Amino acid sequence: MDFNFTPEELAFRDEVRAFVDAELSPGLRDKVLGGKRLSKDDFIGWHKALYRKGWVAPNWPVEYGGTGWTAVQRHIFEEELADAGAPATLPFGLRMVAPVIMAFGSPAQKEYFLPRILSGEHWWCQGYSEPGSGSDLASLKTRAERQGDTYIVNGQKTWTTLGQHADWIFCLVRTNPEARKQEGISFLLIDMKTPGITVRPIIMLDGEHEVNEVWFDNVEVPVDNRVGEENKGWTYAKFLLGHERTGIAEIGRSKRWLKQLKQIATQQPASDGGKLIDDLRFRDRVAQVEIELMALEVTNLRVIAAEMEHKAPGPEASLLKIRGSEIQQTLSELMMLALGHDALPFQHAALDPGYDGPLAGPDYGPPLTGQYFNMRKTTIYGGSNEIQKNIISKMILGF
Amino acid sequence: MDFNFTPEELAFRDEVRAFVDAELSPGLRDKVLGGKRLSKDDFIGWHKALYRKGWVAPNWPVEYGGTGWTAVQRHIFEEELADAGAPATLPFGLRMVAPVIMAFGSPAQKEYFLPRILSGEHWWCQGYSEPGSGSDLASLKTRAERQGDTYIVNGQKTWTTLGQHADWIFCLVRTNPEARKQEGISFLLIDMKTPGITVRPIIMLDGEHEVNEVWFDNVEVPVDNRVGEENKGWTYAKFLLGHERTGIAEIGRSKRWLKQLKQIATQQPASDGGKLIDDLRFRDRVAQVEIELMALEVTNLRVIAAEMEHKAPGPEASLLKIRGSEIQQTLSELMMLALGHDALPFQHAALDPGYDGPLAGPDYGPPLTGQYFNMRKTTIYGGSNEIQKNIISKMILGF
Amino acid sequence: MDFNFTEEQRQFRDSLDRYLREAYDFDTRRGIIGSAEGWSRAHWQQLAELGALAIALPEDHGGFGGNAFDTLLVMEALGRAMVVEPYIATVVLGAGVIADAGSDAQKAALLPAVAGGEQLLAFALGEPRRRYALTQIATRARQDGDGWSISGRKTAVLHGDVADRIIVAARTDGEIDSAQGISLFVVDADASGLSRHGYPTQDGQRAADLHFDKVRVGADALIGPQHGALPIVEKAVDAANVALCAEAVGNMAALIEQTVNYLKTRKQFGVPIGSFQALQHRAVDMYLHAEQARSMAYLAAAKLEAGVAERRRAVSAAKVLVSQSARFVGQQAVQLHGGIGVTDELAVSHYFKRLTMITMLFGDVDHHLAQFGGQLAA
Amino acid sequence: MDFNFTEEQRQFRDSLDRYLREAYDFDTRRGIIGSAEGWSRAHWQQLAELGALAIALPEDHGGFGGNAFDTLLVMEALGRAMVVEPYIATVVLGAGVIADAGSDAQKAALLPAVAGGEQLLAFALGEPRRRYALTQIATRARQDGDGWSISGRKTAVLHGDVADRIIVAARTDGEIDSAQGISLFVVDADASGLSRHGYPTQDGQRAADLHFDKVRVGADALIGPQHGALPIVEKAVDAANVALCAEAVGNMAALIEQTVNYLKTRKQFGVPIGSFQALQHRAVDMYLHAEQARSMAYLAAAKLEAGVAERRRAVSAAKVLVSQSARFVGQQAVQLHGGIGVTDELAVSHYFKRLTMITMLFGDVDHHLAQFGGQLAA
Repeated sequence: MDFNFTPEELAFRDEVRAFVDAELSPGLRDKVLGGKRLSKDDFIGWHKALYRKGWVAPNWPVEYGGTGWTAVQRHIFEEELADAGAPATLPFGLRMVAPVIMAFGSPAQKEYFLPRILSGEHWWCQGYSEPGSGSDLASLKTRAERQGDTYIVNGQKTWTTLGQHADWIFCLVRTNPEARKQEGISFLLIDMKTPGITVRPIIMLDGEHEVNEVWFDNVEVPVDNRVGEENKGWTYAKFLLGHERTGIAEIGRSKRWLKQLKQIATQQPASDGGKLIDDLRFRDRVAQVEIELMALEVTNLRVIAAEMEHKAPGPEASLLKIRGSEIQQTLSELMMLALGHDALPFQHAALDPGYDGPLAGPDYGPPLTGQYFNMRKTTIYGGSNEIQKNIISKMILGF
Repeated sequence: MDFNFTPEELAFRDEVRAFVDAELSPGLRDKVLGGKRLSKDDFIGWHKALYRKGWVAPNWPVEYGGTGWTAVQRHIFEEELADAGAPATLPFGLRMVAPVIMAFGSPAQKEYFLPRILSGEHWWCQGYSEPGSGSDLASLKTRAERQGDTYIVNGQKTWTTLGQHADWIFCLVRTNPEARKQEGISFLLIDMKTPGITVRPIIMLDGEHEVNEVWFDNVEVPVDNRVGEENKGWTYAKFLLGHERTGIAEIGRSKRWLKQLKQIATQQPASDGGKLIDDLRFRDRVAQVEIELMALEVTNLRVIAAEMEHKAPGPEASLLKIRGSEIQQTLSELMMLALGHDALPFQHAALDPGYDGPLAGPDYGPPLTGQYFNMRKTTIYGGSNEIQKNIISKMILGF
Repeated sequence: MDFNFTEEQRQFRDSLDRYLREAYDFDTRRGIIGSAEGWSRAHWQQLAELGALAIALPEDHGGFGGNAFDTLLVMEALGRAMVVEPYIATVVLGAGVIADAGSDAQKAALLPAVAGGEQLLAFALGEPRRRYALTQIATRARQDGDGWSISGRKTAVLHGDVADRIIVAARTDGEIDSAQGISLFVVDADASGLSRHGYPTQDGQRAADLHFDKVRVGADALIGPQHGALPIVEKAVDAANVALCAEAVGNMAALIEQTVNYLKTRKQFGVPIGSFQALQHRAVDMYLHAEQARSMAYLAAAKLEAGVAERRRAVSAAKVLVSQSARFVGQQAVQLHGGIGVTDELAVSHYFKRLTMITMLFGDVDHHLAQFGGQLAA
Repeated sequence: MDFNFTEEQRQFRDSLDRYLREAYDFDTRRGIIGSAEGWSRAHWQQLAELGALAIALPEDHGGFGGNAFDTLLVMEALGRAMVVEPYIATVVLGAGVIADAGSDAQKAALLPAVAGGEQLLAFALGEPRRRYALTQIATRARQDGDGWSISGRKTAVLHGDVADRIIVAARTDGEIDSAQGISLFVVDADASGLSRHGYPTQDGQRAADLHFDKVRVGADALIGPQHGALPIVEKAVDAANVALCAEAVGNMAALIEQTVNYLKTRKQFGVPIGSFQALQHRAVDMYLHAEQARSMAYLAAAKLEAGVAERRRAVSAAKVLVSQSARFVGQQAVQLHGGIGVTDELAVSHYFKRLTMITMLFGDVDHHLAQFGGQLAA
């Protein structure tokens, strides 16, 4: 046990900091730190900067373009980037479909898709959930009927994050409606430009367009775009879900938010006219969430260390998901509470970069209430916290 | 809606206060307020004082010796007695077996038992739970085999509160082992002096002897001591359980404890050398539980008012049980926390009235930690809070 | 003591509920929120005709002379339907202040017009860079001839952009934070020097930032005693908090009903998700919170006409408990709805947002816990 | 960074666990608690032979020179078995203070004897009518010839009745609450003028109230600098809190294991009660708490040799979170056991009581939250 960085780890941290200083533009940094809307170009620009440095896929094996870092290096990297205000890379290509293609894809799929995921040429989105299948993912209804070398896909996916920008979607589809629900599913890679695909926005409770419905109306997909075997897609789906939870603790961002919360509480007034951070009740709330975050950070490192030994993500990831999401929610709630009556105005336009119209309340105020509302999703998506508890109950406690 | 007492209600309160002033001895009062052990005579003495006044059975119909009070009068009565430090009357005779005898007993049973319950001549205890049947009461195994005019009872009951003092026990016994589990149960009244009955103490986590195991070894019970029909006991048991929850919110005692908590926090030091009650964190904890208790008191009155309209205790009693028990636990926890390191000593002997040996910490200290430990039972007994939530889920929310 | 509503009160509540159920459904509300004005004069007029605006106003001035429980019943009904019209701003705060402290002339001029739905009022209290203390008033009113000149900024004034008249708390004496020196004035919304920046609020209502730049009012604009308005402000804010508590009780009742229905109909793994015990118990916890909140709303309403200390104590206690309940019920309703709960499409997220804002208006949990704790009776 | 224990550490832990599992089961412990002494010299000697007493003491004085993680492993094992012997009093506090600040002569006299199990120490800090602040010391040590005369009262001194020597914090200067003027002395337990009132504690251990009535000690009894012992006291209490955290982690691990087993075997309504989702999720919440607590115990151990501010911050953070976890896990373990959980018969109530006392020793949640919050880094 040693909680101190080695000299090599400190040197690596300096290298990461130097990279971020050089490559992260102040404009983009301020957007992220200020809670403004990010454009497609913002995400892609930063992805390409990481790609040029060879750092865009720390989770990949070196032979495909990964970094070969230790768990501690990955921790340092994620923390530094989050702290500096770098946008997160999107998981759909790098951390969801890519591991599936590496493990189960054909040589042609690997050769075609992996470099394009790495370079950022392809923007991926996820076609898992359907309106009728939330936690019960395997009950999905989207059908793919085989006609020669082609699947004809019909159905609807939902909660497709940033699907409005996507070039490709990976989909779970039902190829055998007769079989038990887990046994008739296949895993398809679908070009979003294929005729018959319609993307419709879902407006979230904060008024933002972040997720979509994706409709498939007789969409033709080459059989070559199926990953692995027909009707074995559920195996690949579970493999993917195991990988999806890596990093889901969102510790880097939470640490940045904690810092931001303290800054806000230092600027906001208390009822007695002093600083809010000096109000004992508010200070205690901040202290409590800071302590929980300290614990989660160590837990995360412990889990990663254990995974390095056992070589596979285990059910402990559910612990990280549960506590990580709760901490994000608490931090966003405290930032909102710090605003007092300034939390009330709904200033949608003020989230656009470059907005210079009238503002109610402080300049850091506009995103905060919506952010609290938005963060309610974190205990729902990626397997709701109730589902995560079922997993722990079964896999760790043995019920 | 009117939250103020009427002049008549105020006059009644004065009458109750005058009665308590006259009848509750300072010695007994100090025992109750000081958390000392109460003897059998303490309970009986107070029971008889209430009996002489005609106030011992507010829940009984007037024809059997009840008071005929309104719900508000009962509320005033309970609150005044608790506040003054009167011991609670025991529920086993007055509020458990008596309503069953009134509703389902034979004329002879009514004539014999009810006056003796009222006068305090008979001390009753409860033979419901068994080691294998906690929440699943109907799975009980104690057998009663009929031989002519006699049942031969064999088996074991447990959690028999104050059974060490009891003259009579009411028991659920299995008279038909072949039937579905709810359908082979009968309700017997058993004289504790009958040969074959053994009472063994169970020591609780606070070191106190409060509950017992009661063993039946070929105990002969006259068939005349069966209440109602053979094998219909489950009906009477459920009737009893509905009545048992009346008053289970324990608001009177909680209000007295809140007062005591404030007194303790005024006497105990804070870390800065001031008074603990002026420590904002502790003060907030006290404030929070006071607010919850205020709400529960109104909820209790609302439920009673609704019951007066519908004439039967409803599933809302489960609400009172859940919140009432949680508040008792919180209050006992805060009293312990107030002690700081003085909570540590285990001073068993100091709970005896008249103890004048050495004392570690303040004189109000010795009962408090054990009281916190003991109060853990309140979310378990009388149908655990989980069972109460099942009841609300089914009966109120309709799941 | 009596814990039942009168027959008249029940009938009044039922008629209000019936109207809102039929005429103010979720889609209607969505249309109102999306309109340029952000509120509906037609529905406001309907509420006037139902007597909802007049119910608790004095009989001498067009009201029905009801009490705090009548207001509570209205607010609970408005909460069930998530009505966005300016009831608290106009009736509870605006008319409440006038009824409490206004001159006969002010009452005559304003109360019947409020009762009839013709006048909208707003109460301008909070200021930029201030939190919840009612004494943190920097806006100044200086004597100017036989009238007053008011200068300062007010923020998050509920329905401040749609009101016809603004009641403004300004300092005629003393420094910020002083309990003395606060006075109230009624100002025409179109007064010269008064500019308003209106905006939608997070919960689909309207508010405004107001800038008073030497706004001139006559001597008759003063409400209540010069320098001595703090008790009036306190009482008005207490009444607003009781109204918010009652509204939250209505919000929660509707939200729990919708959530329980959802749990019973939404199927996963071949069964309704309401068959999962962990979710059932969560729903039970929501119910427990809501019942305790209802009790506190009643208690606070009962104490609204009690002595100041008793009133403030009960109101702060209610606001603490109702806010905690609102937070739990709102968050869990969203959670139990899953993905659909975080979209704009269903009512659930709208209830959640309104409940959230209720917990932050006129003092949050910490503020009221401090206020209550400061009066911890031994 | 490295988040694994060494192979030696794992072996040491395993041997300790094995010994306790075989020789220190619940009935054995019950017998020890019920004995007149309230602790077992035989088991203490066994712990010495296993190296558990020496593990973290300096190599120059009979120790193995281990670090805070070695102490943590011992405490976790002692926690699993609910060992009542005076490890914290003697090894962590007593020997810890001597190793940290004692003279060479003091170290030579005491540390090998502690390591060998021959000497029991106690640390007399808390006083009547005081709470958790370490500066609230009224006990006085007055210069008396070339030695000292100590007078005052100490309360809830862990194992103060069985210790051979007492390390006492006394004031050589300044007023109560002053950070300056505190000094430490080592006093023979049978010194003239020292009277001890020993008693069992709520968690089955022992403690004592001590009365120092002009207790005379020599100049060589002073530990560390005259007047300047507060930093030594702080460090000792921090070490004790880390040890308590580690013990609680052991308590919780055993308690969760026993609770989960109970849920799997106890049947009601024809099925194991562990098949009810609400109870499963409660058990999961216990697990989540325990894992977070384990992380904080590790973090605090890692920071025990860091700079003062960093150390105190980490220790207070750990004590807050571990105490909150201990409270939840302890309460829920009792609850999930139902009636049998509130009896003296099963280990569950004993774990619960120990966990409860751990949350109150050397600062409760509020105390440490205040201490942590006072150092909230921006």
